[in-house]
Amino acid sequence: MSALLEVEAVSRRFRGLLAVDAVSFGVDAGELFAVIGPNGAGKTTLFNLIAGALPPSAGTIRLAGERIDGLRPDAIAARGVGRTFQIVRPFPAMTVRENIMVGSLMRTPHAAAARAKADAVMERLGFAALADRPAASLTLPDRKRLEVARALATEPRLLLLDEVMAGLRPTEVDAMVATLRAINAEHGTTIVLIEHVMRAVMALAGRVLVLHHGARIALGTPAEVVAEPEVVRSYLGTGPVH
Amino acid sequence: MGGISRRGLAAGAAVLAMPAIVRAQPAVLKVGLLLPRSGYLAQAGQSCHRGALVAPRVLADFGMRIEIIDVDFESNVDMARTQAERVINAGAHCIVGPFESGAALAIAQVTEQRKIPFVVNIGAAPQITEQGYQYLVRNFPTGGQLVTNGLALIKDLLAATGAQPKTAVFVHANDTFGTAQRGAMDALYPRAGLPIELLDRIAYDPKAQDLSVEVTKIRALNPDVLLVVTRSADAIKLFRDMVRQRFTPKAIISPGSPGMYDEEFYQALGPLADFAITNLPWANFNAPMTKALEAAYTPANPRYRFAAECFNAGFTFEALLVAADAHKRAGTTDGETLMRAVKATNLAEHVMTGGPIAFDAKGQNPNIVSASVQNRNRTPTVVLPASAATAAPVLPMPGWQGRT
Amino acid sequence: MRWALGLALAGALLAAPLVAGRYELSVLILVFQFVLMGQAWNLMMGYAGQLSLGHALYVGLGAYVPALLWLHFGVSPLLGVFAGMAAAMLAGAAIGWLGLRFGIEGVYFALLTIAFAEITRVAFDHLPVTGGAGGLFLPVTPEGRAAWWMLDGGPVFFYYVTLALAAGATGVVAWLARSRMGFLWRAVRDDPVAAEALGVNLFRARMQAILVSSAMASVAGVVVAFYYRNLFPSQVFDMSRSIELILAPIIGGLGTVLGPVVGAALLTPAGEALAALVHRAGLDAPGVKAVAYGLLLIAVIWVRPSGIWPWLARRLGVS
Amino acid sequence: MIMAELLLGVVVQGVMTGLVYGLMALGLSVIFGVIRVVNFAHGEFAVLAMYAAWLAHTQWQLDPILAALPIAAGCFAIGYGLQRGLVSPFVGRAEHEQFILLAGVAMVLLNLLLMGFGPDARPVNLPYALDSYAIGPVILDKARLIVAAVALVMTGAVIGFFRFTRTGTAIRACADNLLGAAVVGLDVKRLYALTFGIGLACVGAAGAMLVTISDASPVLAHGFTLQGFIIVIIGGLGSLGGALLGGVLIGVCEALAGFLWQPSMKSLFSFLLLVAVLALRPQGLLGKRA
Repeated sequence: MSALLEVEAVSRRFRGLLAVDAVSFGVDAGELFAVIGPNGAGKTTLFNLIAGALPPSAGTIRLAGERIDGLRPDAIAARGVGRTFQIVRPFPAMTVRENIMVGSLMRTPHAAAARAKADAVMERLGFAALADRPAASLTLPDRKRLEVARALATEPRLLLLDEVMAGLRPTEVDAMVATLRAINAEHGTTIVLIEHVMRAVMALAGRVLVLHHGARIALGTPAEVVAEPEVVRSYLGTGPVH
Repeated sequence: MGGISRRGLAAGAAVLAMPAIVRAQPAVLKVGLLLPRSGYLAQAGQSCHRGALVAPRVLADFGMRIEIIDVDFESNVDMARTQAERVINAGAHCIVGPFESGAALAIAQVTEQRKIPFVVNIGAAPQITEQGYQYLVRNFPTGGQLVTNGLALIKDLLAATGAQPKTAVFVHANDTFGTAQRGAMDALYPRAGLPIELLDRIAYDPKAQDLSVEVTKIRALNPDVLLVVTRSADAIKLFRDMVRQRFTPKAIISPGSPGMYDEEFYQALGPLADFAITNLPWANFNAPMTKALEAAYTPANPRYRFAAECFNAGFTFEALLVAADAHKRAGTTDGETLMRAVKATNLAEHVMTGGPIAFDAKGQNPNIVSASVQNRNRTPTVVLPASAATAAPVLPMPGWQGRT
Repeated sequence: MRWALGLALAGALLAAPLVAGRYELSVLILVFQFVLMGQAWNLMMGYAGQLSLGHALYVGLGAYVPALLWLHFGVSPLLGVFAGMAAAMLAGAAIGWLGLRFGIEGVYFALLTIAFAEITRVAFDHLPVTGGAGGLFLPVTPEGRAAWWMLDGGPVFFYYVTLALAAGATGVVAWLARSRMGFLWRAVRDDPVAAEALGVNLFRARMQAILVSSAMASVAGVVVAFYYRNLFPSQVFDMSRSIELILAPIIGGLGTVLGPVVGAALLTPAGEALAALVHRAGLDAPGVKAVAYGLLLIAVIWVRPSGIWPWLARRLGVS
Repeated sequence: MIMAELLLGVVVQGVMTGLVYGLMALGLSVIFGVIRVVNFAHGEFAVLAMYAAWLAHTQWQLDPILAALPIAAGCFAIGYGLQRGLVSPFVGRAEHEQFILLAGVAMVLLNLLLMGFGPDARPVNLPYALDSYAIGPVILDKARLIVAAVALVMTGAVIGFFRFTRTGTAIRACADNLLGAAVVGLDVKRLYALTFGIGLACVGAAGAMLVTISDASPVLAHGFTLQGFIIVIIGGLGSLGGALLGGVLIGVCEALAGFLWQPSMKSLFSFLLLVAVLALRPQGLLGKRA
């Protein structure tokens, strides 16, 4: 398999603070890939760099061999990168269906087709009942699902999910895991997820990237990274308390 | 156009020939009076309105009965148009107003379509009577007439006083009226034969909060005469800054504009208001009707002096007079007959200076003449023509210092 | 039920000139003008979330350009309207480009629109070809020779013209609201960052909204020019005009298809009714009506901040 | 040489006029900077203060410069009440809703003034209103000099209030971080009401002072609001020094444009200046980057 996403020595600096420090990794097409790390490790910044919300200070990012670093977010989205936001950003005055239709309209000019697509996505994520509710009235877990649905509706090649399981009940986590697996299997959608819910990471990800203070400290299967002493120290908190 | 005036004459003859029984006074004439009594033209609109308020009583004394339906169109053209329709629905047989040219043209379309006479009290845009309206007359000079008369009077002023100013600067507000006057000045000044060189023409923004730079600019040119077209608020600012910047021209003359005879001008400037000259149509204080109007006006408006208000009040009264007189002659409130009577107006007895009120084929009264009005002891005083003058003109004007 | 209601309303509007007097028609003509301008503003603010306080600029250009073309070259306003549209869109593009290129948003963008309207006002005050501050006057044809293709006629004619334009504008808004473009505008209005992440080109979406809105507003200008037949920069481009035309969509309900219609249908007659009421009550002091109108605005925005139509629609069950 | 002298005079006039403009805009800046509400009734309140000063002068022969203090106090009370009673629920709401509310207030106030005082300009004739000092080629009017000096003192006082008093610091905290301010237990509603009051007090004092230069009249209101708005944006949102600087820039720009170009086009230049500032430095000359 060829690498869909190639991140090479990417850094991002905020006024002297190095939020992402020369991180390199690749994600293969069709892979389920997780990024983990303690709070402030630079995970969301990394997503913002890939999705184009921020330009990198250094390094290159390629999607299917083409450079995408420095492009505007909409251009990157048009190339097939869908993302969700950790702090959810629904279109509050629009209904759930309309929110998702904005996503599906990125792939079709016809409102009717977009509507059908949106309904299918809602069905798949199990909240068709909420279709006509204004997004502003949703609970937080539903808003998280809306984020996923909206991104999915753009039919991405690469889906960046930023803590979409946070706040879900264990049964809901399992359902979401199953859904993501199914999407991955059916459409070959590559999924990169930032996640704190280790249960989901372990169940879903084939490989895991561990960030700490902006730098990569481990990359491997879930079992491998959990075994790394540095990961354990920095992240799982079983090391000596500083 | 010739056909129209022939028709007008025929109508006049028909009216005269009617048997007396038909000419008996019908019910009172209802006049829709549209004025901008709020909004940005409120000052002028209310000033006109004060003149109109006493009109029914004065006209009654002259044997004419009218009833006024008051409408404030809020200085808004949309309102002017809808309110014209409303007031006609409310029974108005003719319309008088509206002080402003844009509103006049908006109202004219309504009156034209409804065949209701419309007497413009004030509004100087020449286009008002150039549009071919059959139901509109204007008893007010056009901008060109104002300037022509105004410049002629300057010549007379020089002759009467022996003053020999060499240079002048023309300062005008860059609004509808000011620009029209500027156009007339550009066209007419070179042909007026005045021995005064026009150094520059300065347009200012009437919305400006401050005119000190304008005055600096004038001061740098140092003209003998300042020719101004203003409104009173700007005129006050202009004068104050001239005093502060210690610039005293030999004469300040308006070739026909409001500003320097308004009550607020005298209130604000006191003795500094004196000696400024405005050349424009004025009340003829020797006329009996003017005396009657003043006698009614003064007790009704204790806070305002007729002498300072007679321009707005006089023209508004005259517009009502034109309507009332036509009604008296026509003997009916029917729009078409009434309009024929309006067109046949020939009123020797009226308020403002000039010949009899009459209208040409376009509906314009060509007989209005200007007077030279100089501020003396905070009172506008007619100084020319000699026939109407109550004082002799003073030129050059004394300096600002030491005035009381 | 909904269709029946709509048909009845359409029938009533079409038949109105048979029963309504000239005064009522002249008020309705104003209502329709405000619907047209309100819909234009509604597209840009209500759907695309861009606050413009300078829409008088587009209306004014839409008035002056066809008027000048007709006056100097005898071009029918039915063609001139497109030239006016082009001029308005050009102005909109300039404002939009500046605003979008330099990230000027919200109140700042509003001020930019005011600045352009005022700059145009001052410029037109000094342009000899437009008559400057002295005004531009369109000759009036004598009765009976009025030509509809020169947009000349009586109140019934203008009633139908403005009715058609208002209905057309409302139709365009209804169509756009369901179109792809409308969805993208609303997404950009609600959350530009999220919209961009989904692939929406913010610049393009916002620019489209500005262009459509300015084009629609310019059509109202043609009516202003040929209905009143005289134009003054100090009136046409005045900020009070820009403010007047946004009242109806806000009071009626922003971002809804019928909000501007409801707003205009309430506000203009309310103003007329207040004027009549004040007169009848003998409170003939200038200003009373405006005080009452101001209190009305405060009351409505206090009680129904998102406008009357969304509330009304819920009550009628037609949302 | 003559030209240079004239230009110097014009620039000085521009600075003086600009300081007056800045003084007028100060109140708008305070309210806009903290509460993030554009007070569209700004100019109407300024005219209200002008009428109050006129009344104080005609009734009690009170000099407007002395009357400015009680008028400011009265405006403070109005502002406090207005924020508490009317504006408060609209804080943080969409701009167009705030706009309609305050435009309604403006319409009511302006027409009440028209009904109460009539449309004629009301002058306050002071013995020193027409005095001026000639310093070389430059002529300075006494009235503008006084108002300009007050503008500087008042701006200093308001800046001092916000920097050195507890209440002022608390208000700044609200402006910087509303949530944080609420979390640490500041009574945001009261502080906002105080801010609106202080803003209107500035407008009141400025309006009262202004009658030494300009006559009270309802037609002034719209111009004050628009100009205040421009100055605040040019100077920088929430920067009081910026309001003064913005005023001076506009004053000098208009004075030079009026002198070297056609005076009737001078407002064109302040709008062009505004467009330039919006494009190149959207946070305003002295504003903090958001």
